[in-house]
Amino acid sequence: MEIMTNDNWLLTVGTFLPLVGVLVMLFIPKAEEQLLKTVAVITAGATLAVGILTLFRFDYGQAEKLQFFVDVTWIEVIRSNYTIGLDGISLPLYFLSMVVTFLVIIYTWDNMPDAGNPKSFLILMLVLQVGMAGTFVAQDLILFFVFFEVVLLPMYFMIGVWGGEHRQYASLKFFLYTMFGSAFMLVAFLALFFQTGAESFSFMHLVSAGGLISNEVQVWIFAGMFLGFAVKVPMFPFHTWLPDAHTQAPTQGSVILAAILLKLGTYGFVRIAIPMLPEGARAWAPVIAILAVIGIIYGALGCLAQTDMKRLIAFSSVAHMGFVMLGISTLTTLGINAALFGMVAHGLITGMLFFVAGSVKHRYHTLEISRLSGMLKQMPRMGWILGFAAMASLGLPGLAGFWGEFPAILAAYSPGFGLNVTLFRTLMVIAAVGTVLAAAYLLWLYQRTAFGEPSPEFSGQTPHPVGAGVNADHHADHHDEIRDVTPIEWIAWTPFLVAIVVFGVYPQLMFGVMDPAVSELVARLGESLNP
Amino acid sequence: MGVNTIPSGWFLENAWLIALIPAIGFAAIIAFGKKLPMKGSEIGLASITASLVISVGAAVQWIQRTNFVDETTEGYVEPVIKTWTWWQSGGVEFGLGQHIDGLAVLLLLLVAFISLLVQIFSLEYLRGDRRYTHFFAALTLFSSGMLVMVLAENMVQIILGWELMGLCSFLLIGHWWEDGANSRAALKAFFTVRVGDVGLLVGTAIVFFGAHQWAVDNLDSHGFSVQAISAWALSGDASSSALLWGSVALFIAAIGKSGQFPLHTWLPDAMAGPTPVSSLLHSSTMVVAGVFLVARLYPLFWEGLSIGPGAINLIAIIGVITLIVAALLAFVQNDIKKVLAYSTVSQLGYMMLGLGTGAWLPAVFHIFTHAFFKCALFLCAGSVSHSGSHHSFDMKKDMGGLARKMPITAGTWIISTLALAGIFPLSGFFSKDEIIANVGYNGYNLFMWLAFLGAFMTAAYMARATYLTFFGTPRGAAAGEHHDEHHGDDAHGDDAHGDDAHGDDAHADAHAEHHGSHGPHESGPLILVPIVVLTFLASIAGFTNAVPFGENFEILKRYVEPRAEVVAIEDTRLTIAGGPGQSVGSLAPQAKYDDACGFAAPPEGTVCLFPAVSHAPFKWSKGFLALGIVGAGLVSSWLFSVALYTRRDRRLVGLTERFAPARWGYQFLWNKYYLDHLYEKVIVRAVAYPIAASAYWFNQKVLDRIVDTAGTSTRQAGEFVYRNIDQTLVDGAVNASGFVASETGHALQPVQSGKVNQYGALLFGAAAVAAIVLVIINV
Amino acid sequence: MLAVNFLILAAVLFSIGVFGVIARRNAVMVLMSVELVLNSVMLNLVAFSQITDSIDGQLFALFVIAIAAAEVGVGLAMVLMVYRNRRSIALDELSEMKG
Amino acid sequence: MTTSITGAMLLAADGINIAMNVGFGIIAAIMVFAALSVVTTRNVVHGALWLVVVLGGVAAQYLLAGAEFVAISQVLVYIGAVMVLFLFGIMLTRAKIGADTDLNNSSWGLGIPVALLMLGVLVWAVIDAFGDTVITDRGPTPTVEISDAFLGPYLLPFLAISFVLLAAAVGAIVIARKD
Repeated sequence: MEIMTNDNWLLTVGTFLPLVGVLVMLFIPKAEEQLLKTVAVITAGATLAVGILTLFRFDYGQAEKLQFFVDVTWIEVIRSNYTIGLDGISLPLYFLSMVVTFLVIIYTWDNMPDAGNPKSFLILMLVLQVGMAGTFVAQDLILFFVFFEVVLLPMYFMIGVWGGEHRQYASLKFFLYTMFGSAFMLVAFLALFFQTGAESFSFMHLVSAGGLISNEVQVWIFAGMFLGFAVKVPMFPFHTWLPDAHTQAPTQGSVILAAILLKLGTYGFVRIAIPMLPEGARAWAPVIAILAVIGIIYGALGCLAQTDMKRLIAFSSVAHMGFVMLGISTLTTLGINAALFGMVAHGLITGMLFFVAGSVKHRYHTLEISRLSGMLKQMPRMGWILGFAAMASLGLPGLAGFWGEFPAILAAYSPGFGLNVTLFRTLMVIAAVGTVLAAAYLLWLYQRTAFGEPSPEFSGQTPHPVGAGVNADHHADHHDEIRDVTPIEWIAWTPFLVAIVVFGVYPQLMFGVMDPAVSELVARLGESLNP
Repeated sequence: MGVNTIPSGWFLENAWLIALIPAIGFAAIIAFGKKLPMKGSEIGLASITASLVISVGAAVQWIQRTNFVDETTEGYVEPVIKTWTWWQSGGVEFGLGQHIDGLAVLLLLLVAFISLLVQIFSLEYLRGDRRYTHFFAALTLFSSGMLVMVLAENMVQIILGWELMGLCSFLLIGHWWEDGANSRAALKAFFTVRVGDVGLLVGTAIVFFGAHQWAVDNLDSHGFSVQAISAWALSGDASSSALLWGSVALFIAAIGKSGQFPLHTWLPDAMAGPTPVSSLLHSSTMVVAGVFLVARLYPLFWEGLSIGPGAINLIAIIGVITLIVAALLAFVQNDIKKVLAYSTVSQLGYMMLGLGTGAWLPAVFHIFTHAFFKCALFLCAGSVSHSGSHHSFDMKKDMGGLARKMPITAGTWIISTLALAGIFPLSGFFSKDEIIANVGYNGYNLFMWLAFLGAFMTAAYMARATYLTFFGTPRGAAAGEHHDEHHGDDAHGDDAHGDDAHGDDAHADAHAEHHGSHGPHESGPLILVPIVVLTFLASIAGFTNAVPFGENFEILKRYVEPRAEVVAIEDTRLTIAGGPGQSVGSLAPQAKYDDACGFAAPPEGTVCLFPAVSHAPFKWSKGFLALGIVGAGLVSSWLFSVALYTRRDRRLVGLTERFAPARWGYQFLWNKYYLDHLYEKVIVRAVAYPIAASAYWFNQKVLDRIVDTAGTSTRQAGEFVYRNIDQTLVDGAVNASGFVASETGHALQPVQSGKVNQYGALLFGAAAVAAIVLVIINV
Repeated sequence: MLAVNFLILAAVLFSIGVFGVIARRNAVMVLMSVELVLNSVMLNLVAFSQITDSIDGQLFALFVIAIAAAEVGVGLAMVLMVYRNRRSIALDELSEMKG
Repeated sequence: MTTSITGAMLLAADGINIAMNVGFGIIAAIMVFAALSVVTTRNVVHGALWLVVVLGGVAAQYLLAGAEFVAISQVLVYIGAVMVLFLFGIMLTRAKIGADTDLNNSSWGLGIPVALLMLGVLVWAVIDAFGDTVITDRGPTPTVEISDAFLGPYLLPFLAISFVLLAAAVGAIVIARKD
């Protein structure tokens, strides 16, 4: 794939800028909370600014090429370079990570988790941002792996320190699961490296050389990568860490987890596993598809069984990522495009849902669905936002969610490269049924929480006029008065809401960027699969 | 002969505005509706009015266009198709556009017009409601959705409008969500329709991949385009399985949306919404979306389900079942809106039956006429509950004798009822009779007789409802007495939301000063005007396609029904993927050709876009037969109602006061009393109670139960899976394998035991496994 | 003599050490098991230095010995401190301190 | 003992040496038994003593492999220093001198499969790689070479190690200090 090296400082700066903020914050005493928050916000804002500049400098005419390309020798001895670049596939996710981090940090301004200590919390979040952005720009396996793991640790601490009452268990589960996956992934990477003649770890080399490996070896290596990425996605049998992690994580953690971290896995499939191991991909595609569809139905069933709002949303992630994986497994441009779109859409929508869940928890000190009701009456705006997000999440045309689901279902009707058509068509129908279940659990949730009269437990407090931020951590006076959406929350949420509508109404915005890159990817697949 | 020589005109070219304007209006209402003097309703009215104006213009220009074609060549009138590339992915184009032909024009006109009237009606009906603005926003968005679907040039657009309507119906049915029953009804409606939508998604996929390649090769079009799909279906080289499954899947969607058996149970519950909603969504527009889908893609269904003469097919069967079942149900309702709801379902059954038996035009015609009188009937019901029965819809408890109190409402109601029953010369007569006639003419004799039976029942239950509401002696609120226990009475039909369910609701105050203490009275002009207008149209609309009066009156046949012509594919093709708003001229009308369409594949280089459907000639004999049956239904039911309901009163008052003075008539009256016996005990007990009641029982206990149990059992399944498999098996496996201390431990001690050691275990285990993998790869 | 003898012996020792690390509860015992593992590694190193006629293996073995000494020193010191703080060196009770 | 074994080696300078194999076998058996006891004994002190046996065996094997210097340092460092440290640790942590019931943690069973898995992989790999390699023993390695190597090419690592040791010593003191 050709490369363009115009203003290639952008990516490095955009990726590592948060570290500057971290450095500054290290020298600020814990007590200076406002100052710390300010620095964090400024850092994230600056990073976002660089990201926006990247958006402008990106040449959409040739989105299939790697742009802002940098290639510097890094670890000579293992032939790993510092290779970074951006193309139509990674641009949306790269930018999304910056936006989400920025908004989450803003949200933290007056929704600090109860464990306190904003200093380390914000520092961790900035480090997390470095890891996420790095993963999306890395064009070298070792570099990718490093960033991939860098993401792991801050999230572990975020859950383990600022999480709910079962945080120990959840964080450890999250950590071990991902480590388990990473081990296999690393082995697979090394195997790939040696099988391609141990020349280079750079994606471009591996993409061109990987196809030449004999089939069964490809299948094995792909199996390793599959484990690594599938845990991260997460796909059906490997998903059990997700509900716990999401439920226990602080709101900020859940949002980032849903919006970006889950995408690392799917991105890995699209960027690494499939293009580098075409035969392996073809061999594994049916398995992925079946697991994906199981995930769709299974996640939906899980949702229906939930009594806890946050846990329900977490399970819905399993279902939605199932659609993404289904799209990927078709190995068609249509499907992979849908998957990429679905990633971003799911990031926005589910992130939004987690925000709402967090704020609800903050006000009611509970997420038991049975105890919540009449939200529309007590906090009309919050209720409408929840409804909006729910509608988007169940795939209403005109909102972002639909364009991830419908094309994926469509693509499953005719998968590429001689995959078993009957199987995929059956799966398509099941997946379509999944959309109904999605409607069921989301609307049911909405009907139970938002409609009806406020439960006597919480009524008696009338919705407070918007304003006066809710300040964190006082469990002491349970049931402080129920406020509607606060200004800070508006600031943090509006971009999400706007984006959901904009991408829903004019999906071309994103498809236009992805399509060339994905077409190129699939074309290369075609060359090596049916020459 | 070229495409561009056909006159098109501004309105036809820009018909897409019809759908766009209300959408913008919706946004505007949401944005700053609350601040406006009329709480945003004016925006809704304005936008809908604009749409109506454009629709009228489009209709006029379409007529000109057709006339022009008829003068020059008795040929195919090309629809005005435009398309914008919305987005593209992997070579697949998702477009937005317009596909304006007679059908589209007719429904655009209909929808815009009825929406306008309903909004006017709502101005008064919902005055002071706490979510007045939201209501109008949703109403406007709904109209937009329906119009989008009617305009739709491709399947994706149809899905878009389809789902928008679903959303709005959810919002509108659940408008008074403080009452749990309403929100449940909203949920049920959305969910049931959504079940059908699976068919829509799957069917779209099937048809797309079936038609895409063909469309690209032959038409430079794509597999979503309605036109391309029609041409492909009739081209003869479409795979029969794709046709079959595609049409079946899409028809499932239609079943869900149009409340066909067995998915019709949501429709009556949907009456929980405010009456304007019922009249707009659940009588005249949204529920016909399914019928419209079938009509729009008629070639697909024609080929896929082989709707030939005499061929029994899915659509016809479903239609006729719906027709009978729903009509039976309507007998046992006490809630006036539910009577109308079931009647709607039954009429939709008529339409489906027509489509299923090749009677395309009569079915569309019935959509047209039915919209008027059914909308009028619903608005009448609304007017009654608004100012007559104090927000109750219970005919037995709170109505009766209202004819004197509300003459206009009663008059319009009766006219509309006659129209629905199909009395000459009101609109219902023509449309329903044409359906029945064509069903017979196309060889479906059994279905024809069932349809006659349906007509009989329609007349009967409407007569009963009329009597209960407007005649007899006033009861309950109709008699002016205030009672509030009617909240509990009827879970669904009861939208007595405002008066004391929520004391804080402004609606209550509005009505308190409105007609707080004094009894029933006639409604205000804002309510009456729409009703009167609709009733007037309901009585004359029939002449738009009055077959009995010959060619000149068959306006719809000439302007709405697509010509079953073989059309040449022009050599100089314009690509469909062209710039914004480029009109697609890939098809050229040509001189008259033999009507083989739908029966034989068109010759090379040409396509068919509509099957040659036959039209039954009108026979007065059949007409009178129909009239007789309807009349019989009306009269018998009327007499029965009088006997039944007044007899009860007589029991209260006692016999002698009324009959003692007239001794010589005693015997006669006595006989009449026998007649009562006869009617009540024999006819009705036989017909109404066992049969209809059992049907209703079936409906409530079986179908409804199935829907509910489906929901609950999924939930239980979910719980089961969650508890046993997710938490125990998968999770348990993980825990047991020592990655995490087993969560279901005994005490804290063993649970937390020795994490360090287990890190060790993990480390070495993973290392060993990794080594194995590496070794295996390298071997 | 056959090189495999050494290597297999080393493997056995290693596995036993692994088992000890996983199974033992007492911190000191775990340290001992670690020593087993280290020794097996050193055995391997020496064996390899014999197989490939070079002394590098032995040198590394010596390095490992040094490291092992350091490790034991620090490790036991930590164990001591832990014991001082909480009268016990049972690892599972240790693991509750995190969080 | 050293001398006798070296003598045996001198006798048979070529090929496989019976005596060596026998000696190896015996020592190996003892070592394995001792190692097993280390990880299974119920008594911490006994465990330490069994460990001494294992370390000694290792040293002996070094001699068989002709690495005398390593063997000696093994004896000095391990048996001399490390074991003493261990015993101190045991005493200072007041471990029961007698039998102790719960030296194993609750999930010790997990260790067996893992260990066996390890063993399998290693043995298989080793046999696969060096199935038939024969060590032609060329007598004891002269200590000169080692010293040269240490002060020559391996000087830097050597210094580094020394610093590590120093740091470790200091660190140990800092950690273990009271107050």
